[in-house]
Amino acid sequence: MDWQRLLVSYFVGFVLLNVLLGLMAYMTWFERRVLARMQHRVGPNRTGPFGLLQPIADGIKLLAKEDIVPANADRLVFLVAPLLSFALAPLGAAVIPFGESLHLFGLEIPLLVADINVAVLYVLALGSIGVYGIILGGYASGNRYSLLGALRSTAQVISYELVLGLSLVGVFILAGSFSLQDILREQQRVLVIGPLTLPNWYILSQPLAFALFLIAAVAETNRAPFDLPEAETELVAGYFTEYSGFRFSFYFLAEYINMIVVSLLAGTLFVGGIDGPFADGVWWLALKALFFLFFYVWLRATLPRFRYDQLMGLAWKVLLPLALLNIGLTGLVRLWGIGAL
Amino acid sequence: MERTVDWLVVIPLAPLLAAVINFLFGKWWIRHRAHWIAVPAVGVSFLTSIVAAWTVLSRHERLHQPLYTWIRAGEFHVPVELVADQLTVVMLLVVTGVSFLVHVYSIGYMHHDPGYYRFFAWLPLFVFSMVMLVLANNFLVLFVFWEAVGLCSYLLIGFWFRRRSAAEAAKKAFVVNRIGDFGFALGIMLLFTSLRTLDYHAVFEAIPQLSSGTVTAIALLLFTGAIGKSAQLPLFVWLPDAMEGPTPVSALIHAATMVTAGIFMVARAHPIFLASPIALWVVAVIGALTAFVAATIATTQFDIKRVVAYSTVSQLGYMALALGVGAWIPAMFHLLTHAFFKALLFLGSGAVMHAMHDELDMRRMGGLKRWMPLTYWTFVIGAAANAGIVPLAGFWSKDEILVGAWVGGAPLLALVGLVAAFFTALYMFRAVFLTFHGQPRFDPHELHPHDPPATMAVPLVILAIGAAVTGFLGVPPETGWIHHALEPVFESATHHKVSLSLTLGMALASTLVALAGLWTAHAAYVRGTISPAAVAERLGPLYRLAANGWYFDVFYQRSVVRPLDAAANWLWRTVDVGIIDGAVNGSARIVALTAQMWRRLQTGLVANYALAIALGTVLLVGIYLAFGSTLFR
Amino acid sequence: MSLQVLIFSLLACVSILGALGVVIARNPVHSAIGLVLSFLNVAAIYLIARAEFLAVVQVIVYAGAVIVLVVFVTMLVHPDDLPEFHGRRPLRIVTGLVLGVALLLEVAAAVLTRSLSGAPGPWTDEAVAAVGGNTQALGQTLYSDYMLAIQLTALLLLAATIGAIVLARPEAVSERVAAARRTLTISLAHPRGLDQPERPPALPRPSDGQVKPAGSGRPIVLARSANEFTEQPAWGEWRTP
Amino acid sequence: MIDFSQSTPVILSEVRQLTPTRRELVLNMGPQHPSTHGVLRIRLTLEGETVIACDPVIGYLHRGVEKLGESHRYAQFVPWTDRTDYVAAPSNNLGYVLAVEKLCGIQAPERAQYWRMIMAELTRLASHLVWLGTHALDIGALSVSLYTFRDRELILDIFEKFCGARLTTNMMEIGGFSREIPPELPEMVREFCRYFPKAIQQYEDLLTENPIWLARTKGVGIIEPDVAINYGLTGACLRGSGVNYDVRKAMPYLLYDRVEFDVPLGTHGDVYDRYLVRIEEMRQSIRIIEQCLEQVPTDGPLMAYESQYVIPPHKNVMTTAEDMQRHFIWVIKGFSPPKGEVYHAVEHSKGELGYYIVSDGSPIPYRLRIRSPDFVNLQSLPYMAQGAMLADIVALIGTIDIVLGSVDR
Amino acid sequence: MTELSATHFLLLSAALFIIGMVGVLTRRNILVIFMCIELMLNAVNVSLIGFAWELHQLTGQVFALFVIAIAAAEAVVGLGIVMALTRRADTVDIDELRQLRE
Repeated sequence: MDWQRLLVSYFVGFVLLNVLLGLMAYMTWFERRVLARMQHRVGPNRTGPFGLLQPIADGIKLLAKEDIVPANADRLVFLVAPLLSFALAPLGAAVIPFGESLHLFGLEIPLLVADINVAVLYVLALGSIGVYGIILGGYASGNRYSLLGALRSTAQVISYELVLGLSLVGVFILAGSFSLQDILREQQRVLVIGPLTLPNWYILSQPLAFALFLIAAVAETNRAPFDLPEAETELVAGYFTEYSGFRFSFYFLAEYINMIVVSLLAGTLFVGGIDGPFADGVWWLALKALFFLFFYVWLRATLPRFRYDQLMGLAWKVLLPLALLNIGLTGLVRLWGIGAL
Repeated sequence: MERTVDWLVVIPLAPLLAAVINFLFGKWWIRHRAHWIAVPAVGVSFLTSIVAAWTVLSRHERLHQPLYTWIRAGEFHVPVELVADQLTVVMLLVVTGVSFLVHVYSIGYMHHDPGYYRFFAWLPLFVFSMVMLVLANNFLVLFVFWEAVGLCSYLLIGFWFRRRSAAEAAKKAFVVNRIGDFGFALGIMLLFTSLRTLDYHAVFEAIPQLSSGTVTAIALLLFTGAIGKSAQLPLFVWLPDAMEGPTPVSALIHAATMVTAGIFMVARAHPIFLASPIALWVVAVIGALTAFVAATIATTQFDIKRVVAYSTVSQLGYMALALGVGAWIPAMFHLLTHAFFKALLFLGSGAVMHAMHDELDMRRMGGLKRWMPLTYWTFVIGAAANAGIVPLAGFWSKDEILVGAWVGGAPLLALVGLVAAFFTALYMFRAVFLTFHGQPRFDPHELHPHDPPATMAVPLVILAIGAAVTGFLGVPPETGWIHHALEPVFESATHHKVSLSLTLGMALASTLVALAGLWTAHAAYVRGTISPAAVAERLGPLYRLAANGWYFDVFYQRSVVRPLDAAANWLWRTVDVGIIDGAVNGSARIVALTAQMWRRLQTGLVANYALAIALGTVLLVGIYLAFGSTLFR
Repeated sequence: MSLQVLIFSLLACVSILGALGVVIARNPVHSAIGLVLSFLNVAAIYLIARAEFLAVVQVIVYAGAVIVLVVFVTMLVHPDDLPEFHGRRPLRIVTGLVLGVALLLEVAAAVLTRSLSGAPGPWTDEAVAAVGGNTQALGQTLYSDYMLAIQLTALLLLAATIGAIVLARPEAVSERVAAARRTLTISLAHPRGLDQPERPPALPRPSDGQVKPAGSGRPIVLARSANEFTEQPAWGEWRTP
Repeated sequence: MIDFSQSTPVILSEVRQLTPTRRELVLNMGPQHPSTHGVLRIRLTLEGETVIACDPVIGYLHRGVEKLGESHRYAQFVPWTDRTDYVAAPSNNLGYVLAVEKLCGIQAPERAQYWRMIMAELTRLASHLVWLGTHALDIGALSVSLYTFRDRELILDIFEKFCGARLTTNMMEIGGFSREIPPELPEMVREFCRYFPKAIQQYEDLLTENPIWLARTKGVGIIEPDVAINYGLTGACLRGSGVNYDVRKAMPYLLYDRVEFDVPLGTHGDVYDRYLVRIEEMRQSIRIIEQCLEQVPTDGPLMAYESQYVIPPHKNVMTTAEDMQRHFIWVIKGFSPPKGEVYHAVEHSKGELGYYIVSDGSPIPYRLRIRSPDFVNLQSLPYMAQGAMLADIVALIGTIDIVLGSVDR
Repeated sequence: MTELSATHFLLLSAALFIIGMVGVLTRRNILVIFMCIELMLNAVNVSLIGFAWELHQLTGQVFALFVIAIAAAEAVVGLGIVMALTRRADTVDIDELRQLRE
């Protein structure tokens, strides 16, 4: 029997992957359009209605571009590094529950690739492995400046990964488990305080954790105010300068997939994922994820970039202490039985 | 009978305090005002001695004051007690009296000396030690202060320690004294081993129990201490060199007090000596010989202080002679009188030296009578007293000794004494004529000799009076004041009946001898009828013998000092360096060699150490598997 | 050969290959990649042994942090000549290998002939599932029997971080910058504050009319004519940084 | 020491081998770097993140403008002036023209002077807008540049309406304006003056209170007033450090003494202060333009035709022989101003732009020197860069607001 | 060899440990030695997990957790030392770092 279950989960995984890739492509389009609107301009509208075919056009362009491998580069590592970060990005979505299990032609298909009991830790682990994509990419391209760029961005990712992990501990304490399924079930319980009946979303009981998670997530994916490495205007070279053509796009696409996965995760962890006022369903999750994605773009349009030392200072001197404080508080709250929250 | 008092301690305590204060606070605060502390202290001590003397002599009782128990080991008990009987009191008077005068004299004499405070620290310390020696009631305490006195003499002789000769002289004095003390210590130890106690009274009562051999040994050993301390024949070499110290020191220590300690010790321990006639005989002979030898040397000396020093040795010889022949009281009487005129002679020569800007050689003096009348007259009185001219103190005491010798069974020694007396008169008046009479053999314009100031002159006068008067203490020779005073101490001694004719005869003989000495001196040095040089020429070897101090110094140098030196050198070079150092360095070198070998193993490469660890683990696991586990069994 | 053993031996072979890669690779970065590969497979093996928490922790801590640090240091220490020579120590290599093989044989022998000596513990699969999974079970045991050990490890980690910071701290850059400030650069203009007169004395507050609060507490002074603020610039002590 | 190993021999600060283990990282920023406002190349010596030495390398855009000035007739040089600082062309023209008029002793008619003032202030706005846009873009705020360039278009339309060209205006002529002012121009400018304060408020809302913007600009690149004076800085860089020197106030030219405006001064001399000063300058320029519009006589001569150095009026050239002959000589040989030398400074948007002309009586100037404010302000970059972070360099380049055309000339 | 038992884990652990040891003994680059040490520590973890698996006890896993924590601390300090060392001696070769010998 487990063969069959294995096959089903494999199938669901395959579907999820494709959906993700599609979403990723249209995420680029979404960002450019929204950004343009914010900057008083129109954005891509030539390729197909409202520029919808733009991502495909970009894809083809990148494919056509010549893929140069610098002379003194470490060939093998140079080729593998972008693949590594591109491959790891979508894996995070495997643990996100997209809804109750479907009953299609006699098979019970759980809309969840794998419900492992250490789900969120698994996502964190992927995040920490993802760092190799950056550091090996920087090292392999041979020139010293991209190496230093790689070191700087790895340092940034590692510090914010720490903040990300610690900010989620608050949620784990309340939910009592790492598995997203349990966390979701916890959030679906209705919370009654006096006259108000509020959904037991963790954004309400863990506002600080939510804020920390969001900031850390933005920093982790090298977006908006934290996109120092990509700041081509400043540094002579980020870690991906020597990359060109489709290999170059792996890094960018990986970034977008990461953004989607993180938004989904934020949706599930803090705002009750598929749980919505009327009928629970994946569309609620999609809506929330969309809001987070919009938030990403919104940040990119307005905020100037952090300087490197301010960026690191923020992580270690501000966010980390706050995360620890949050853990302490939630622990105390949980300990003294106001578990009703 | 005995009376316990509590004020007796003042006598030693006052000078001790003075010494301590001057020593501790002298350098920075007291400095040139040291005498304001020392002189009154010795004064107090002198007055207390007078009181003590008065109580002892008038009530014929022994004063006794226990201080504290020094050693209590099993039945061996050494209490520190002060005991004053007639003998002690006489000594106290002499010591404190002369000390007081010398202190006053020193104020003037040591006036510009940078070590002024130090001088007035050591001098009271000496007085304290001497007084304690005299008041001691136990041989051990006696020995301790015997050493203390030796120390003080060393410090005072070497007062100007920066001068090499003074330092050498101090060292010589101390070493020679130590040789004497060595015998003395053996004597006390023998005494202790045989009698188990060192208390005077107990010892004197227990003497008859001892065998005569032991007693003689003890007596002789004790006497060696006296020889060392009182500069008797073999060990007198240090006294002439002790002149390097300041003159008041010589006056006090090397004339009146310390050198007499030996004589006092023998007198105090007379029951021991009485118990061994041999010892007495030895004492007498040595005393006579010393007197004769010292007298002859004195006549050949040109340094005024050395002349007086040898005269002291000679007079001490007389005292020893007296003790030897059993004339205990005359010996003490001579000690008393000698203290006065010898101190006077020393202080006089000090005054002369002061005036002549430290010039001591009599050949460069002469005719000082004109400039220094007071010094001259006092010096003459001293010289006359020493020579034994009739009315003065010297005649009475020396005469009694000669009578005692004659009667005591040693007529030969008496004759030797007479000959020595002739020489004494000769060198005394030679000194007088050379320094004070004749033409000045120096440039009067350059040097302006003058009488010393009051602080130095007054003591001279007092001592002069003393030298003149003290004789009459024992005037009716056998029955004088001194004899009655000291009678109770020596009542155990046998008394020889002395016929009047013997006394008169001896008196006449000694006077004649003294006048002969005077006349020859006058002939040689004033009238010039006898030329000393010619006499020296004719006597030749004899003269040179006397001039070189009977070659004792040379003998000691060659027989004792040089061999010791050589032995020390040999020991140092071969034994210490060769054997001991050799062993130590040798072992170090061996260790270095082996270390060099092991060092090569320590390559410093971390990897090698890792390999070693790995090898270790492999072996351990192998051994465990082979033996520990069930694998192969 | 049950499925588990098959997967286990597959993963084991890959991790051993990874480990060999670490030793053999000429370039330390390649050996780091080998090490990551080996650790990931070991993590997978932990999953087989149903120690999920350990597996994830292994990935996060070991693969994700420690080796990243090692690669970090390799880059910082010697970015230029990374490929490393294999050393001229044949003797050392031979002895190393010999000792290795010897120890391997000994241990293998011991392992193969071992006899079980421990008493089976309480945490069977059902018990673990009942509690809610490996993490929950581990949590319970950790915070009951091993409470002291946890606190000690916490202390140790704290000490380690402080130690590392102190050790790796480069020389204070500030002095170096101050020193550099004193050196002359291309700009032939001001010799970098060498003979710069110290700041002029404080300026009396200009009349409020002229001060216009511009941004975030920072005022702008509006000079009406050319002869205002001539001796003293508008650089007053009352300025707030 | 000169480092010949580089392709172009560059005078270097001595590159030091710090310690055997730590070699300094030398970074080449530019010349084609996106944020260096043209072709400035900076050789940065880095110690980790901190800048140890910063050596700007210029000359990539050097066209020898001054040399050209010495081989062109006076009137022919005007088009060159607006190619030096191509972002604020009219001000350049104005500077040159005023210098020549001063040399020749001509005085443009009042109406022309007013219009010159309006055009100068409009160029100041245009230049500041370019500055704000690129400055914000460098520090990361993408949207601000879009807004600033949108508003700059309005000014360029005015220029186009006035002289036909948007960027290289070449509008000023010696003696005034030869062409008539288009009638709808004043209304366009007035309409712009009504709209622009709202736009400035938009920029302020985006940046002034933005915490990240404050973090990136406050306390960065501080120049003390005496250092600024010693470096010879002018314009917003100088006023940012609180030194009150504005050519329009100090040596009023044209009719600036008739208009009422303030000179903003900074109090801390850092990037943020210069930003505030320039924003305030924009507001003051609007005030000036509005006053000029009120005071400008609606009709009156635009050109000082009476002077013999000025080109004769177009309509007379065809009709009167004398004018036609003078026009012919003026065009072919050019007018020859009196012998002597002159220096005239203008408050350009970047600082004090000065023209120094030496004439030997011939129609071609003997020597023409342009004192360009950018070149001088650039010298302060190494001073500010000391100890700054790498990311700050970009902010520093933005704050001194240089255009390589006028730096290299 | 059919059922998965602790022996498999122990064999794997031994293999990894030996490879690590050989690496430490033969390699000359400090960082590679460092990685080999991490490898050895990991091998120990594998054996711990093996026993935890076989004896159905969690103590093995708990110890493995502590080993990981301590290995992390050790790595941090070790790398700190390597950084400080190479800053002074400018070499990564273990054989050249022999100052302690003198």
